[in-house]
Amino acid sequence: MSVLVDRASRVLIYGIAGNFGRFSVRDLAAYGTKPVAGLAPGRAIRDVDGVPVYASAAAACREHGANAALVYVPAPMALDAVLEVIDAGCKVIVYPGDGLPVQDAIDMRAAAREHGTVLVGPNTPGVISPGEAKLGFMPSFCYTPGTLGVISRSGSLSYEACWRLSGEGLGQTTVIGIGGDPVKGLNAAEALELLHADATTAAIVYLGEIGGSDEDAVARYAARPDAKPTAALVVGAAAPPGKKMGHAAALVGSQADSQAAKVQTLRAAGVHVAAGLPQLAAAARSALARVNK
Amino acid sequence: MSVLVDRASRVLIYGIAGNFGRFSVRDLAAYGTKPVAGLAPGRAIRDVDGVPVYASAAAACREHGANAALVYVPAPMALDAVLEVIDAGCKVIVYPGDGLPVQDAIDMRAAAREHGTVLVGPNTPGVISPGEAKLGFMPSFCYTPGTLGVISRSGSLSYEACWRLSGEGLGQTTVIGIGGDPVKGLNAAEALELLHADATTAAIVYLGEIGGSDEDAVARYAARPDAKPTAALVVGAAAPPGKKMGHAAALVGSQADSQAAKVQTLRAAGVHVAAGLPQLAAAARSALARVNK
Amino acid sequence: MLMIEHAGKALLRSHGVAVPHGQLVRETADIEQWRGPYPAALKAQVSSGGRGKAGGVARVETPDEARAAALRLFDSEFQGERPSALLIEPWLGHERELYLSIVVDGGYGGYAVLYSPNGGVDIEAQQPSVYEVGPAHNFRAHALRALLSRAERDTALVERIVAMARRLLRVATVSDALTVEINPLAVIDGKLLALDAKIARDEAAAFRHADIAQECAHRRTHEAARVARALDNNLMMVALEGEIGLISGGAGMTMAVMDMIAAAGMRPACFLDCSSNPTPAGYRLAFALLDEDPAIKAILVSIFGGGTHIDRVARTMSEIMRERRCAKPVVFRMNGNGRDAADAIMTQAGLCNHQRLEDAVAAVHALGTRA
Amino acid sequence: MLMIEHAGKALLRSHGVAVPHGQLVRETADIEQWRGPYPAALKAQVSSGGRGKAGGVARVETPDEARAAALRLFDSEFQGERPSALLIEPWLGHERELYLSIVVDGGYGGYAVLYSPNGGVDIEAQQPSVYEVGPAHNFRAHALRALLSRAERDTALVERIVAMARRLLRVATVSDALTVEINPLAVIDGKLLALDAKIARDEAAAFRHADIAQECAHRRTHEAARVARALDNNLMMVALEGEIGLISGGAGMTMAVMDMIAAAGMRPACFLDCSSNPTPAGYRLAFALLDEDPAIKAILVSIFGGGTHIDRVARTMSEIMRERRCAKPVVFRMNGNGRDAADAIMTQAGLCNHQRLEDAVAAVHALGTRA
Repeated sequence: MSVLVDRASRVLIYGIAGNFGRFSVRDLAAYGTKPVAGLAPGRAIRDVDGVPVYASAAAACREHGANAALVYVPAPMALDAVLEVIDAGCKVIVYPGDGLPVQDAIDMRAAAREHGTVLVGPNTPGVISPGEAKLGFMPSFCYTPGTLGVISRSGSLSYEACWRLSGEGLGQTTVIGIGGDPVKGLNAAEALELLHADATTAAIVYLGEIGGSDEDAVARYAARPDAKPTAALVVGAAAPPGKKMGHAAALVGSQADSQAAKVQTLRAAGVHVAAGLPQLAAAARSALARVNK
Repeated sequence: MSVLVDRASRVLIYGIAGNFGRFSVRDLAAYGTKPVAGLAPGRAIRDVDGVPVYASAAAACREHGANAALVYVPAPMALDAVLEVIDAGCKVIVYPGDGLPVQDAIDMRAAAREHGTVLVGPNTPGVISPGEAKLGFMPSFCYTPGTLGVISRSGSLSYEACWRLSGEGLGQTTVIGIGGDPVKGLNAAEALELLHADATTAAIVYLGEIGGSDEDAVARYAARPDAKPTAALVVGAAAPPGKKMGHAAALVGSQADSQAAKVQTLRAAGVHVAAGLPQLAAAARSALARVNK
Repeated sequence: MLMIEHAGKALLRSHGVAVPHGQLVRETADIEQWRGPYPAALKAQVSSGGRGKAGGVARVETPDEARAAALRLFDSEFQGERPSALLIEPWLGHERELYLSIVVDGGYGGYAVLYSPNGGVDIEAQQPSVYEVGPAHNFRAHALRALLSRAERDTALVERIVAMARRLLRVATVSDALTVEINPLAVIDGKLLALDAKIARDEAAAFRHADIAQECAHRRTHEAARVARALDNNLMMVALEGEIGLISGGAGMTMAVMDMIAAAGMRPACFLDCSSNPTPAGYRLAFALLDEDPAIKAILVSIFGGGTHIDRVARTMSEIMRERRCAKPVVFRMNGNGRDAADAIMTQAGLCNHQRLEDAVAAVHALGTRA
Repeated sequence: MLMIEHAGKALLRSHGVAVPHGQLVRETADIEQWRGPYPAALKAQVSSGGRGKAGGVARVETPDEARAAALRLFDSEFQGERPSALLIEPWLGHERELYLSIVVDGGYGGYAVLYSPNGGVDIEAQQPSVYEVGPAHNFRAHALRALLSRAERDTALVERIVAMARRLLRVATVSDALTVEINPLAVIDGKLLALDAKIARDEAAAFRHADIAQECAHRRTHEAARVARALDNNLMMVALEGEIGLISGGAGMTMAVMDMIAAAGMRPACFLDCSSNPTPAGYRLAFALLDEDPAIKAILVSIFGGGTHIDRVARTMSEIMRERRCAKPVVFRMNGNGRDAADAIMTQAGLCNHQRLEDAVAAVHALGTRA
């Protein structure tokens, strides 16, 4: 099974004529997910590799039953593009872009929630349910079907982590990149609820980093009596305080933001925390070993 | 009959401890309308003339079933106060204050519409249904029950006009002060719909002025085949162009804003337009004479 | 409050809108400071419209031409207004001139975006495309795009206009502007540049904008002294050329009485609405302002009070009449909340309070013809 | 981007928030310009916290004391930062010190208002009242009033705090601020005055705020030269004191590799994330920056590409290695979209691409110990 995306996903690609858009047309199709239509505002284009281009998301959804969207536009246009696909009725939206003003992220998130839409992003590679469907640009070969639900604040770290898990025979139900920005369409607490409700997901792997409060949400979840067993990796032990480490939210401002404090909080809640990337698969295995005990 | 207010109206007075609030406690009661509760933020007061004071509009509505509100607060606090009584569930709100930033008026209006609430104001004396109920501070003696529905952009002009109409035996169903600001909670078009739907209202009297577009809405209404007969007075013939005449919206910017242009538009739509205040009652009588013809 | 073009462009620039790099010229000698290129545009900074047609914009090729044009512009009047300054900017060649504005639309209860593919001086004659936004958070780029794609063929340009409209709407909300009008909005190498800026700020929002408060105060110092005194004391006053002084309450009622004065063949000397300061101090100032104006032959006090209780006003009037050292005749007509007590107070003070406005205007007329 | 106190207060004032009338002191001699009263407060303008505890605020009674304090403050460091300027203000007596701030709350997905009845230097120890607003249009004065009335007994003061919170929230949205913190917020004669201002602007919003864009550019000129070069070219760089250079992609992955380097007993020389500019020019600059740093003994290239296709990266790397005139050893570990083609390119260029990160780190370690 899967959350957010499945074989019935019909994808609208917003910004289909750019590099990312053109790549995803081929890449999604290769994974068995249908890119049914695209938008290329400002360009007079009829189709990209046979995928028809429309003047509006509403028309694309109406003509092709698109129910999911992948939005590749620069930050200054992002709020408008996301509002458009929300209004058009797409129920799952991935916005991978970075550099989005936090205020626009707040507005996006509020609009999505008001319409019962799940927005994943900003600053995310998207969502993949191995063997089922993908809505994003992560390297497909890293993933295999299985019983782990994965949540990550970082894109490339999630590729590396899942590549390792897959290599050790630890497949995934769904991998959700929640992104590295302070305000997220889907935050860790909400992603956890989705995986918690998914019957096929036996255990959860969380990939966190310094700064922000998502790790507290993971600890709160893990402390619940009905929580699924959870493993985690928190990166940024070597990061100096007071410096933004690439992601807008990855900054050690107070003691609670540090890698050590987050690890302590997670361990206290019963999370299997890996000391580093090389120990992640073992931590995930420990979590799985607790399933149905 | 009446629109907006009636004998079942139970009034919350926001700002009950100020001069206007204290006056309205007595004045409404004298007219048979119940001031059931009040708010006086920042003041430690238990009651005003026996009307209990609460810490929140929600508590006042819950305890006393208030369904209408009269909001007497200065402009910088007005949006917050109106949002509070909307949230508390009052379905008719009068905000008489002037000097409200237009942006706050826009937000008030949008919030009211979203909640199915009718907001009257800003910059209005309120609403009165003669012999039934009042929600405002207009001089009660000016009004008598009858069959004219009255809409006015100006407060004192509506007192004068209704005092004249009453003196000539031309009573009113409901008199609505829509206010002199550019953005109104209830505009002329919307007030017309209320009076149009009211079975007891036989004809309509509209009191307009230079600037704005409400007179166009009246003309559009009057041109409808099912329109009730309508009389009007438009003041500001002697106003020079380019100068704001007290009301934020009363300014002749373009030719269409002038008194002469508005009179022409209204007459073309079949409205009985009075040449001046002294001719208003005759115009209203002409409109009434057309009823059921 | 209309910002002068230079201030409006500075506001736009601070929000990331492209405008020409200009300089303010406060006196002709400032032309020497201009480091930009020639040809340049020299533009009179006035708040009245139709400046372009009235010769308020000059194209100058050299510093000498610039000085000559500056002298001429400083010496010109545009609808009665002398420019407070000039703006000098590079004269930019452009492919097209568009029209784009954000306005507040009372009928719709919020903001609207207006667009015309043909900007320039003759915009009044155009029928612009109108996108009714309502509250700003209702703005939808796709709705505007759909509208523009009917008015504008250049699809790449449509995207820039949509982005610009979004930006201008943000300027409107952030700065409490009632109008943000760019005309012309130039297209240069496919990009947009605001060649003019007409931004009207909401004076009611002065409590949250130090710049509006400052500018309002500054402009009052340029009003006629007595109008400034009135405004400083919360009396809404517009001075007119007439002989009948009017002390009134309520904007609509004041206009109605002005119209009746005019209908009776007289001329009102002012719009003077005291309803925002119906205190003894407010009315005393109102009388002082009208008493000292030699053009005014008689004063009509017309108040129909709701929030203003006229028994209190009557008490104030009787006091003022007792103290007053001016022989100009005053005619009263007060009605409204507290009228019975007011009538008693006036009678006791030996003053006549007319019951009907017609009677009061007739009484003034009788006086006026004698004056 | 944290605004210095003086700029933050100017922003607050422009939005109608009361702040003391202060003056900026850029050098000690500027003290002579101070026309305000004594005693005065002299405050170091630094972006680090805990200034008060660290002696960064001086109370001065006379111009002589002010000069002495200025000399001392200009010569002090606060968490390694020298003050760029000082702020001199009247020293104001007040009844109480409160704490009020607007922050962005990631968990809730929007803004939050934080209040404590006890402001001042020890706020970290307080448990403030938290009103979770979410998007700004969800602000409800009555919800905040209900919360504050539990934390604050003075009902008249509660109203002022509610109004101030509404104003500060507007400042946050209008200026794209992530934090607007007033600590202390003084109560003087029952009124509120912002004695300090900590305002953090959102750098991502620079495209719509000329002041953010300018300040970001200005601060880069104060960064170490090589960090400035990196940032100017869209490479996210944080310089560290270590000997292992790291060229990486993705913030989380970069930190994971840094942690592995540290776990292996080495020290990373930098956080250097090239994912925003994964072009030949970007990677060339990354190499140039690390090659010229004598402290760096070896370079690890670690990229797991999704959006960045690593066949293209591999092509770039083989070119750079061919051109490069620096003997520092480089270890590669690239994986992700396009990995098969990438492996072929690397092999053809005679370069080793490690399959596992552990192997790459071990290879670096082997080099590092030799270095």
